[in-house]
Amino acid sequence: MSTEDRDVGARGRSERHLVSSTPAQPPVSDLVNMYRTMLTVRLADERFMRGLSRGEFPGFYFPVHGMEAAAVGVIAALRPDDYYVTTYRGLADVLAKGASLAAAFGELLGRVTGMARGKGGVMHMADPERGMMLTTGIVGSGTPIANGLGLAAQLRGDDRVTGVSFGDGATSIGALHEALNLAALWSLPVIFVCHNNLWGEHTPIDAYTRTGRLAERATPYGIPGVTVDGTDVLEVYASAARAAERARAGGGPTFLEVVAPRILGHSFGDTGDYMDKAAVERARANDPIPKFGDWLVAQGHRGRDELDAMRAQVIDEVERALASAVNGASLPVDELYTDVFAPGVDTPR
Amino acid sequence: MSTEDRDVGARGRSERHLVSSTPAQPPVSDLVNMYRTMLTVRLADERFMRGLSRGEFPGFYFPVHGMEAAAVGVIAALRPDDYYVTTYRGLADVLAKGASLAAAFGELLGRVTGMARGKGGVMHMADPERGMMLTTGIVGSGTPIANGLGLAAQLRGDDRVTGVSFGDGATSIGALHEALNLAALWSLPVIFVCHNNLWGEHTPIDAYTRTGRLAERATPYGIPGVTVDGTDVLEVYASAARAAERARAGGGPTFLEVVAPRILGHSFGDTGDYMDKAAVERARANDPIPKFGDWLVAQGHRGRDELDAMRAQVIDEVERALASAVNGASLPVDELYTDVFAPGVDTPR
Amino acid sequence: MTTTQTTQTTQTRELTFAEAINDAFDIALGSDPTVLLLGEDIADPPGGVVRLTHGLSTKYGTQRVRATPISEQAIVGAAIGAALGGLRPVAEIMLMDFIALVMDQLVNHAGKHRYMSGGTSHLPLTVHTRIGHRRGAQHSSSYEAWFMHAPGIKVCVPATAADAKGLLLSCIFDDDPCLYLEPTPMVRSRGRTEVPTGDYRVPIGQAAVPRAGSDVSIITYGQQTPAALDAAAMLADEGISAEVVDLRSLVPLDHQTVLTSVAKTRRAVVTHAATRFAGPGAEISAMINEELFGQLERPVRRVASASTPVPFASSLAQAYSPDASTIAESVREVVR
Amino acid sequence: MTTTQTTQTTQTRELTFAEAINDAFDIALGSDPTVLLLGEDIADPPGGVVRLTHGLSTKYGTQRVRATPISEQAIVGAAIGAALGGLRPVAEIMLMDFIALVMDQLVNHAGKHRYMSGGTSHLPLTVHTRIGHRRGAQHSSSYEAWFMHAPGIKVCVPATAADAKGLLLSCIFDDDPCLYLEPTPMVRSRGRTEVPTGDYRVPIGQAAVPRAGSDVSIITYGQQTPAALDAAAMLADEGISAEVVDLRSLVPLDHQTVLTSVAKTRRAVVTHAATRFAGPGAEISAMINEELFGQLERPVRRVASASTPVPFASSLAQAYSPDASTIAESVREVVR
Ligand SMILES: Cc1ncc(C[n+]2csc(CCOP(=O)(O)OP(=O)(O)O)c2C)c(N)n1
Ligand SMILES: Cc1ncc(C[n+]2csc(CCOP(=O)(O)OP(=O)(O)O)c2C)c(N)n1
Ligand SMILES: [Mg+2]
Ligand SMILES: [Mg+2]
Repeated sequence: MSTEDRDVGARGRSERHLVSSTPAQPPVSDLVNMYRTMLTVRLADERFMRGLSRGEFPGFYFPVHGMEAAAVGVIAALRPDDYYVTTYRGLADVLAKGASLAAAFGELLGRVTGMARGKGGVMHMADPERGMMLTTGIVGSGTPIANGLGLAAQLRGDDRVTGVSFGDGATSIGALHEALNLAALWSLPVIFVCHNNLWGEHTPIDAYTRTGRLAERATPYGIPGVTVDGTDVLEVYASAARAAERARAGGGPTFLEVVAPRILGHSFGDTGDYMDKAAVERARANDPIPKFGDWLVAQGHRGRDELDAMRAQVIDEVERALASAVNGASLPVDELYTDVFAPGVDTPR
Repeated sequence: MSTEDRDVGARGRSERHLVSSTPAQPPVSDLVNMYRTMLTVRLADERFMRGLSRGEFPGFYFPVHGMEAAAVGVIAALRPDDYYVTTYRGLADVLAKGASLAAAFGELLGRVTGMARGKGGVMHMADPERGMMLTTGIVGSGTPIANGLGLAAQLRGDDRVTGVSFGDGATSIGALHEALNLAALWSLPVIFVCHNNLWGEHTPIDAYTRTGRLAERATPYGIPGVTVDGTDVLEVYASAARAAERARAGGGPTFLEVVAPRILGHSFGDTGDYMDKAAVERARANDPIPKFGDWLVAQGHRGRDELDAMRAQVIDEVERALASAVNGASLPVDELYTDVFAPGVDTPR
Repeated sequence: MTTTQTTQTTQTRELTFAEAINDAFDIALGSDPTVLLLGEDIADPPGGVVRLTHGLSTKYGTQRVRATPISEQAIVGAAIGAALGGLRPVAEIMLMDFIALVMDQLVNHAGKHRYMSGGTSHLPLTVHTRIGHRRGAQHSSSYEAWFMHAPGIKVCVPATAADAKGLLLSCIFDDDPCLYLEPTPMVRSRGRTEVPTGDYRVPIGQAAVPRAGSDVSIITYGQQTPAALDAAAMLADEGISAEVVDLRSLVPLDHQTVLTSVAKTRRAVVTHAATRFAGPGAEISAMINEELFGQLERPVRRVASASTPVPFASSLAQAYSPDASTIAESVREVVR
Repeated sequence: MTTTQTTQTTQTRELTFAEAINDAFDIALGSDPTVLLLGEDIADPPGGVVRLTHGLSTKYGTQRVRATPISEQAIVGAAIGAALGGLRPVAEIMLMDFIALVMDQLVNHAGKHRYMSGGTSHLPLTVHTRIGHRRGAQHSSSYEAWFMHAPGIKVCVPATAADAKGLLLSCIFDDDPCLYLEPTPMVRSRGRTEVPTGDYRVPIGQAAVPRAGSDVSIITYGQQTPAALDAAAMLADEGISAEVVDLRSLVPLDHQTVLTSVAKTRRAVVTHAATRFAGPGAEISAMINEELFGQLERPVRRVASASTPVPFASSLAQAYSPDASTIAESVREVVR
């Protein structure tokens, strides 16, 4: 986990990140919490897909395997009262923002125990009490909305920051560009977090753009464009902390490209057999979780046995949360017609 | 009309255009034709607005005063069979592309003699026989369409180029960015012509973006972004000729920012009283038409008396074309229901 | 069923339709610091291309009355986010044709958010735009029917200055996304009528009956309301008593007022400036037929704009939309 | 009124709905060099996310079967431009919810262009997309009613494999912009039925009558067609003879077939998977009432999805859309 410049290895081009060599580093307890969150995300992700493959429950799902550091590193650098907007591939963001495993599983399964009581589902996990304000299933559409959250904070004069994550493929969507221009113009406290996993569904990045480094897209708008290794949680944390500091101080938005190559298919059931095997193997070998775990051990922050114990605990938590969701009640049918409008306003029949 | 680098003076920043110093220069007869077209545009624009103010006819209109060189310089560098897509502020483009004055006035007035038989009107002048394929009234929406024309030519294997003009304000629209990325990816033979008049309706450019030079927006997509002085028709011509050559040779798109400060209001009836008076006066003093006329005389290409005679001729042409439009018939009312679908397909009643 | 309904005051002053809208914005901005206006060219000058927000950025500052780039998606997205962040944003989109650019933000995001969040969050935002301009195919359209078929969005279309104010204030202070549509002929009209002063609200979802009658019900809204009233006046001279129902809101739709009127008159003509095919009139006609089957003397008639793009040529533009005499002619056929 | 109509051939082979679509693309690409396919992930692999274009980029090359960036506006814009440039492009938008992103290109540009150009140019393009997925509020919607109210665009929704092929080929070779909608349950279905080989066309604007009956007409299209047929079969056991009209096209709408059927049965139930309020059924119901007033035994009923966002929870998703028994129940009420 050095913090010098390095080749992030994406797309075989030499893309060097722009992070300075003086990162913020959180206290040890926070580091351990970050590790624990990454582990929780990983185990929840794996367990949910295992349930799907075994037929424990029906459903669909967008894996976050491999992007644990990318998601957790950013959100760990934010405050609990900061706002966040994410996508269908949002489990890591949602858990990092503090949502409970049970509420997340509940929503994935469409149960009353879900954070949206099962009405939103896989692509719409939101937990406004924890600042997880909105999850969109439409590629790129969260970015203009993040600006509005940033604007609300700016007008109120509080120093809340808004983060919004989106995939690399979302950089081809017009709404993002409108959002970047507006965020720059109004110096909004927004961090545009591009989770670059080098794929948009079945299409590799080189097949959909000639842009070398996606963060370059931000520059002409007057927004700093930073690219970091998304498998290195400390590097991600450091760059997000700088972006947040800048935003809080009124310095405006940052575009943070977090490169973490995709390891699995686009969604559960997609084997990813069209992906280059060697590249996938390289990404797998560069797993952010053991990398961070080894570092914690090497630094003497935790012992190997402590991490093993933590793993056992998290497995247990995941298991119990999933069980609560599987056994959770379904919404009564008359709720079909509620929540279209405010209570008391009739839904047209 | 030198071709060295110069300060285009836009927005008080030092913006230096990127044109090399070896421009193509057309034969004298073409130069004179360009001058004649610019003059025709100017006189048609003025005459139409005079008709509106005098109450000769009702209507609305978007002046092109001051952008004659910007429009004519680009289109003169294209072939007659090249495609073009323009906007509501399209009279200069449309006439430069070869449409008749009578058909243009006819459309502005909604007469059967109009190029769309009066059904499209001011914002939708199209003359597909002359390659003027589509005019949009929606800011920015022509750019993705231009890509399709470029794609058609590319797939057919002919070497037609497509030009698409849009205002500086259109650079804030998402569709443009989607179009730029796709054009670059597919190396489409498209020239994105940004008519930068420094205003989007009542909003000056500095109030809607922090981008210093709009052509910079193209760079991250892998598209050369060129900025030229839009009051210097030879400079515009030279850069457009290079862009066209590049596109024809399979080199892909160019973003050509043509800076020609707005002199009048946004539309007929807008006095532009909110614009900086000194800036308007500077722009007025830098009128592209006398500038080019003086150059033609200085070079000995035409005498002053010849230009004066041309002016008298053009005034006469404009007058006769406008009269033909004013006296043109209106479409019979049953045409309300035709042209919704192909002939023979009923319009729902 | 009410013609007007006042929450706090009965004092009035004479305002144009546009001034009434401006007054509503002024009152909202003045009374609630969370109200925020954003849109292209809405700050002074010019204070909106048709001056609906004139003077407001000067009075309340350009932080709260914000001119934006030409970025419709960013505008509506910012309004959604601001609503989510606790404000009451009002976004101006210049014309309803440009609403086509924001269908994703409006329909997929604003309209669905309360539902998708299981009621844990909601979006108190207003988008206002203009319909019925006469500027050809891309600047004149009326697509309110799309939003009747896009769950989660309320739709209001005022026809009088008082309703313009009262509905707009209701939209701004409503806790759901509201689409507020201004008919261009009214926005352009110079005539002044009485408008209650202060924080006057017209409840969303309540139709008005600006003219009572017994022979036939003319159901309408927006720019066709005065046309319907003119038609009713013409018909009165012929001894036909027409009741005019001004819906004012399309979502929620005031079924009760419509059905009460038609149950009484047993004849209905629905008229609007939106195109006919699959327009708002289709729902209203279908609903009347469902609820009053067997009680009608004549089929419900729809009198609407041609199901074509808006033509530019004035000869066609005249024929495109129904006027008072077209409405009257349809009424005669129904009453005859 | 025809159940099927063959232009050149009567040979058939058994295909799934998805295979029939793939076959239509294959034939179009093979027979006309101006046909061009573009959309996200449509090239091999995977040949479309639901494999509708599987194998085609391999066979015809990635010049003519082009995968695109995630840029819906650029995709539809490119299709419009390509059509203007003399090609017959077919753009795939993955799901109809994403059509919200291209309303400007589709409605303002594709739909209005022939009219705005005074008939001097036209746009032979097809946009195809999927409706009725079960993936929550932003991935499952059916907005075909918007396009019934957007002049200049034809709308087709096949319900059988043969119609899927025949309508798609008609759309591709039509000279107007066509929106072709694939109901997800059919796309996913593994069952094979007879599909004519070769360049088989089903005329746009002609309904089919897959089941004749005398007591009631069930008017439907798309994924509700098999539900309506199931309902008709159930009702037959109870002695109720239901005729099923599968509209196949919504624009142009085959008024004649609908009216002939309802004039005979004097009772109509309209059912669709789109939401009820201001949905396609509103137009159809209004039209039937206008044309057959006084000839109906009962009011026209609409049986449609709830006017809510599409819920995720399976308990609600079940209740959201009507099935065969819901339809049958409505028919019983109308016949009783
Ligand atoms: C506007 C839009 N177009 C298409 C889709 C279908 N889709 C869902 S995810 C996806 C790929 C997105 O790629 P990327 O942005 O890189 O995010 P990732 O899935 O890799 O995390 C696509 C095309 C969508 N949801 N929204
Ligand atoms: C999408 C869209 N938004 C708003 C408008 C209204 N409008 C018409 S012209 C214009 C200004 C455009 O500025 P610019 O692109 O610089 O072109 P210019 O008018 O200066 O030539 C605006 C906002 C529109 N036509 N389309
Ligand atoms: Mg990706
Ligand atoms: Mg401009």
